Amino acid sequence: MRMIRSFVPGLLLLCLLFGLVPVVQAQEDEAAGQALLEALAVSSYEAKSEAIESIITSGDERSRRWLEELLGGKLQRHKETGRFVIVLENRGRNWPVIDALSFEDAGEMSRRDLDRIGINNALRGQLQSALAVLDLYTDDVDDRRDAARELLGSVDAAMVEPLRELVGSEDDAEVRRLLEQGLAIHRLNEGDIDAIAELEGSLNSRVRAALNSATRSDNPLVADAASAALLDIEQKLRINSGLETLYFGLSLGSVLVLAAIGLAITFGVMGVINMAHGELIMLGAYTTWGMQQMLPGQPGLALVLAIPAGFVVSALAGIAIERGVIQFLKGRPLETLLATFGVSLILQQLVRTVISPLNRTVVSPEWMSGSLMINEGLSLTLNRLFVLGFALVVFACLMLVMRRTRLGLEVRAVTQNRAMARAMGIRATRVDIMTFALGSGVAGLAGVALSQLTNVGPNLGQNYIIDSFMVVVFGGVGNLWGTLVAGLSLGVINQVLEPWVGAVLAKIVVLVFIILFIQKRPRGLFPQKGRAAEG
Amino acid sequence: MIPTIPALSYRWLAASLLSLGVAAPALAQEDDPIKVGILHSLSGTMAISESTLKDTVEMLIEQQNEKGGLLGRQLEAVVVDPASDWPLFAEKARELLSQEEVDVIFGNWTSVSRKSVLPVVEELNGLLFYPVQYEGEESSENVFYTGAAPNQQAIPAVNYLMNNVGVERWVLAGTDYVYPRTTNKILEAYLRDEFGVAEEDIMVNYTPFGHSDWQNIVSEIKQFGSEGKKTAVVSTINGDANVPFYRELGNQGINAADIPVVAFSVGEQELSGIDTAPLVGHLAAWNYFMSVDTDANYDFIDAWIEHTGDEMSVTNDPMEAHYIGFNMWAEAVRKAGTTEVDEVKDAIIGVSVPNLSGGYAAMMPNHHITKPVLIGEIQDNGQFSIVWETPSTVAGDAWSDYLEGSRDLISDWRKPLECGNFNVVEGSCGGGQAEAAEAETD
Amino acid sequence: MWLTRPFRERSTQLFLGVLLAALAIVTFLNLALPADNPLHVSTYTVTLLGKYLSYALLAVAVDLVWGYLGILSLGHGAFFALGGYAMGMYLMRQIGDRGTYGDPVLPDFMVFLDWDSLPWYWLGFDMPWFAFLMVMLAPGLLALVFGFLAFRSRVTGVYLSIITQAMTFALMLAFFRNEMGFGGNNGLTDFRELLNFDLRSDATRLGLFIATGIALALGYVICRAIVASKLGRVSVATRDAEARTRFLGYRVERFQLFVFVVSAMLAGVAGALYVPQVGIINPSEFSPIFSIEIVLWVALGGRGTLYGAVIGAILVNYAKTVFTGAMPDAWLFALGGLFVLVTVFLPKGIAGLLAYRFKRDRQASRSHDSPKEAAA
Amino acid sequence: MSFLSSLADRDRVFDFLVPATSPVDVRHGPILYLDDVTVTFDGFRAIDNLNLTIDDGELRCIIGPNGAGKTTMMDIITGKTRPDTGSVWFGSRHNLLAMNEPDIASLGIGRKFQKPTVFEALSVFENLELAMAADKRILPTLTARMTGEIRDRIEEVLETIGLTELRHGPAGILSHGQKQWLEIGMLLMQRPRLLLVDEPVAGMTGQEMERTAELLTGLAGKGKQSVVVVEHDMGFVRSIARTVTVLHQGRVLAEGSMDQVASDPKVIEVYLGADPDEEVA
Repeated sequence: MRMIRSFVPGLLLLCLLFGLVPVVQAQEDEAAGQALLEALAVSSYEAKSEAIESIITSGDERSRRWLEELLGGKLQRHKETGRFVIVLENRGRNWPVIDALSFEDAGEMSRRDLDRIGINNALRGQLQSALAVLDLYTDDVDDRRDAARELLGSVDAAMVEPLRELVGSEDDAEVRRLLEQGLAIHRLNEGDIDAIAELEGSLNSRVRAALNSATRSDNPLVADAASAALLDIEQKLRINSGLETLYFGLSLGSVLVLAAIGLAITFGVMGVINMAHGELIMLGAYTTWGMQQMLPGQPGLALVLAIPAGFVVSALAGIAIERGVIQFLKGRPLETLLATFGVSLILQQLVRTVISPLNRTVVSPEWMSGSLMINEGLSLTLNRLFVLGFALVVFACLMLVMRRTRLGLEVRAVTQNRAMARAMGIRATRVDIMTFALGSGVAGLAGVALSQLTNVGPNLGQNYIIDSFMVVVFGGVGNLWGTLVAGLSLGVINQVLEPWVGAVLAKIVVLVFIILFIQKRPRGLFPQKGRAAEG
Repeated sequence: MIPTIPALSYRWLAASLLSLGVAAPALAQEDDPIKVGILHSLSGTMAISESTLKDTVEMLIEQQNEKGGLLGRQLEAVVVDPASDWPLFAEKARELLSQEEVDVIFGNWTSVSRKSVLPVVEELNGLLFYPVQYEGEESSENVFYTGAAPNQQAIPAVNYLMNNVGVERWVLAGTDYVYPRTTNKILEAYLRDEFGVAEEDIMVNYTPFGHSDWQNIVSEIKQFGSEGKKTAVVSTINGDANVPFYRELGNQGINAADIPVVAFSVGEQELSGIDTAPLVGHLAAWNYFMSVDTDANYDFIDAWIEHTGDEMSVTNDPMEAHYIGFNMWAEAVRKAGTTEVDEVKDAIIGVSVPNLSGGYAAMMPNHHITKPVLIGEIQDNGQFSIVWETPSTVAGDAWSDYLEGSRDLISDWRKPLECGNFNVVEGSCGGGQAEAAEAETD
Repeated sequence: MWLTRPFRERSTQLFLGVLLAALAIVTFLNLALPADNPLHVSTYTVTLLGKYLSYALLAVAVDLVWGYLGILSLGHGAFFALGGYAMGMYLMRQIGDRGTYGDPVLPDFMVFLDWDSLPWYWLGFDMPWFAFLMVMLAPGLLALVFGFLAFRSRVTGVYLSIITQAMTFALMLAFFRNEMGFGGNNGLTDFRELLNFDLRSDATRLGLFIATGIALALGYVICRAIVASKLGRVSVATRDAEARTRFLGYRVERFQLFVFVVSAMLAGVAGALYVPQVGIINPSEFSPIFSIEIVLWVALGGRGTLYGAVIGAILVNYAKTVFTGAMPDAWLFALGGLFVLVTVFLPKGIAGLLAYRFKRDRQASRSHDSPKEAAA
Repeated sequence: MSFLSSLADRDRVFDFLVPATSPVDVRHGPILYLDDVTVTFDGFRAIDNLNLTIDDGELRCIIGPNGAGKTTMMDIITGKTRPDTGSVWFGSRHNLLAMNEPDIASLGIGRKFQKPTVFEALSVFENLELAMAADKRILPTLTARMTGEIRDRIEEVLETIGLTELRHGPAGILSHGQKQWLEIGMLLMQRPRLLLVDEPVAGMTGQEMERTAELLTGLAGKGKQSVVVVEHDMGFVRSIARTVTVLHQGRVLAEGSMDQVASDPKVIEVYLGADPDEEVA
């Protein structure tokens, strides 16, 4: 819960905003609070809007909390007693609540007995700008910037004067700039042609929205100036959108790489076609869910812990598959395909029966939500940025394992000449198990990452298995670099094509491209050459 | 060469024929239970949505039996699994009707499964209650559509956005199959003809099932929405594709205040698999929400929680549709005094039963029902808060008034018309149904 | 004559005998016995059996390429579906103006998606001979183009399997698109009649069942004839030592292409017989999972024995019918378990079990089964 | 050797079955001519500027340590591997680099693999049937009939390779030596002009080796076949060799009679003091 830092100036501003005389003495009085809230319990949204205004202007210290809880839908009214409460947890049938006036614990109440104070998007907008104005007075620069950005496009006549003053007293240049832009948008809406000069070059979408509506202005001068400013902005945006597409492509590519890299090990190095690979990914994703269930309220920590846990769970499942099925199918790669396909069906149904056929909720931690702003027109979504980074880290670790460790050496030895490796004292069986566990564990890691992007459900694995195989085959079996290059380039190709031909055709084109490519180079992008590859 | 093969094959053949024949029909007798067929996928991709509907019907049957059954007979559920496999739907429907001789079927979710079952139900003269919102453009003598037709969901939702939110620019995003295609076509025509929305203010986008990479499309929507006009997304995106879609929306910073998304296929059950915090304020249009504040609904939820044994289990719109459909059928059976299909079919028209949102649902002559339309905003607990509802119930329209080919068609299964696609301009019953009607009168 | 060669084989005689007898018995039990007789075979069951038989033909086609040519095709569902679509398009055209919207030419789904005329690739499908030709040609052509590219550049083994999978996956996505004009996800359905026979009548259903049985018999004989010819031996040689066969002067890629195309056409015929019996064709038949499932039927029955493929297909699908009715949740466990058990413990399938059990008999018969008989 | 004369007789009978390829022109020199051939695998030079000439009717033995490039050389001649540079001619008319394996095989180059490669699922009889020179296009193969003449010819070869008793058993059950023989039999059925024989006596008993030596020496001769034998067994090489070529690191190290070669200091060094790293292919 954030503290109310600069209360009085905000209040002043708001009072000016609504042109009302402030109630100076702070009322802690129960009855007054109840009356304020009582006004909210009406069905008409206009009346609610008025009630919100009176809360804002009441000067009641609790008003900020009330507004936030109202925004969150947590402010509710007991049907019989008319008592207002704040719901702390609103899942299940009985909800823990606190009293809305005293903020003291009020036990549990049945959802049947509670009436929610509903709001709609218009009220939500009203509440958000009110809270944003309050935030302009906080000490935290980032909060102030967010607040100023939030106000872009929603500045109205009453706010102009206080905001001007604020601009004068603000230390942070960015906040100043945003506030000025906000004021300029207001002036533009009023038909002031000079405001356009201030908005020129801004990539912010609300600025663009304002300019766009200005192009439809009755005043041809304003319309022309706005069009000119827009043209300039569009040009800058074009570079942005190119970069954005590249980012989208790399992001999709990183997902493909993550999903395929474990397969590149089991398929490329061991020659096992593991159709249950997708389900190993799924297990990783479910592990993330399980971790979050075990650590409620700490999604971030749970996610971090899920990385080793997901690896271990999938690796163990992998070992079970290797011992239970694959070891009997040495040298029959096509039959490993069939057997592991059976395993994948079993694993899917197992999850359906044991956990649920329904998708599970995996929460994104705070630091993975939202986006990283490069400039006003280009921001990179954080969850995908993390996944991209994660994919590269996983790849680097794998390269290290294969190049620099004893295991990697043994794996390569066994791959090249099993009999010889055995003769030199390498326990080939152990190496098989370790390799398969490694590949499976990496699949688990992919699952942890994917839980942040898509559904966690029994079908998760199926959606990635075909793509994974395409990536490995396209890159060249047995070559980790090939998988990386293949995954990233297929991702970029797909995303570049998508705006042109649509999502479905883009995918079809990529598939056809892979088929034709394999005709041209039957062993992929980076083939293994020589006699060893013929076997 | 291998002398035992024939023996083995014969034995197998005999065994299989026997086991298939065991299910041979026994003629229904007075004290036999009334058989209720349940045709919902319990495995495969649609199990996510459909398995709860199976449980719902089972619960309704249990409740009915506790009340003493129907016509003094007990009800018995016959459950089969069409496994999300569309041809299997037809096969299982045939099994239910011709082998098990069920009196009524509750089933199907996807349009394609309904289309697959339709000829079978018509051929064998069964009764099918279909509980899911759908694209309309269909009216079968043997099917009762208890889900919403486009005019009971899409059109009121667009009205709401237009009148209450002031939306001027529209993104129609959907999964590429017949329901979104038809709905979006109706909406395009509606927006154009009724509100004069210009071509360039409508963006239509289709994606495949289970689409998971929404980066480009969300970015395009963002672009589309920065033109200075209030923009909304009308989403007919189906099932699994929603989670990554909403996530991408949230992460690219599109919130409900900027560009609200109104979805027709996202209900409580879908939300139970999503972290809803970033989605708060986005909209959905349904005919029922779990958060509906009526005693009937609370009782239904309590019974459901008891039935599933899971405190956290949720209810949704198709479940309410089955609740209504089941009660309508029971009422019609009581009215007709028999489970005989033809008589129930006649008796059910005009039957009216309470729905869960405090009103009544009536079966119309076109085999669609009356429903209220509710608009809800997503809350952080995976529930909807109702922000708007139609003043009265809306009757389902089998044929859209906004589509070229179906504007002149009406459906009325009462005598003497008895036609699912009567052309009011030409004054004749269209297509194959005319033939079927003739055959019946012969 | 190479085509008549199989009739002289005892295994073929037995297979045909059993198959034709089964057809006759089912027909008799369906027609001659009253409905309340416990031995009466209902039309529902007849249609079900018809579906199994069309799957059996598909399995024979897959076994021809996998069992004898060594190509594990994970895309045969595509050929099956293409044949099915060709048939479905014909059946759609037969609806004529009896569709919902009463358009004499356009199918319903085209009317409400605003197509104003029939796309070119729908032309001709109102003529049965053309449609039936396309049932074979469409999959054949796809196999020809795909196979030509793949075999020419010697894509083999796993790579080939994966790209066949890519092929059927791409086709599935394509057919899902409503712009393609094949009805999108809903596919083609609501068929009325085939060659003027009402598809809803019991007699037509029985007729379709018998036709499927005969198609299976013919398909079996054709495959058997290929397998028993020198070309069949070249196929087996290719399967076991492709490079060696090349060094003997055989253009392996052409042999592979020939067998692959024949197999694709058979799969197309199977699809065409399947569609009127189940009443719908939609893109899910293109799904890679389905294609893998077909391979399981063959593996279970016994790869490299055509009768094994038939047994496998019928057995698995019968089990599916029983399981999805009796214990739906168990079906995927059973199917998955089958995959694992068969590949690990029963690499030669049921046919292998039979062969093992009667090995002595066979060896005895082999010693006096002179090559003159076998090869003549 | 009785089968050789019968082979000569059969030539006339089967001419019509042979696909119409122009005969090998050996009037102006060698039957096989490799010029400056180089192949690299991942930067490793498996064949390095190799020059080799085989005369018509010659029996040539090629020896060399592991990784010398012997098998790769055979791969190049039979069209399995394409060299990076260089040219390979069969007679003076046929550029082998422009042809694929079946064309090269039909031209009359037969190959026996290092690891005996027979079709294990087929019977011995069928193995020979497939190898026989015939119209190997698809339709003729599909409609091919077994005639008395074909059967006689197969029976003859069966007798030559001593597998008459086992002719209807699957080739998979043969011993290693028998498989070697079967493969040689398949070469005989092919009636090639040039035989490439990779390690023909591996896994054979002394007696079998002797018979193989007899067979190979009997095959070679002017106007008949030319034979190239790659072999590790020095005793065997000594027993058949007229000319021996020593390959090392993809290059010809020495060429000449067995005695000349055996006394060559470079050869001795390679065989006795070779750097172990370079032996790994």
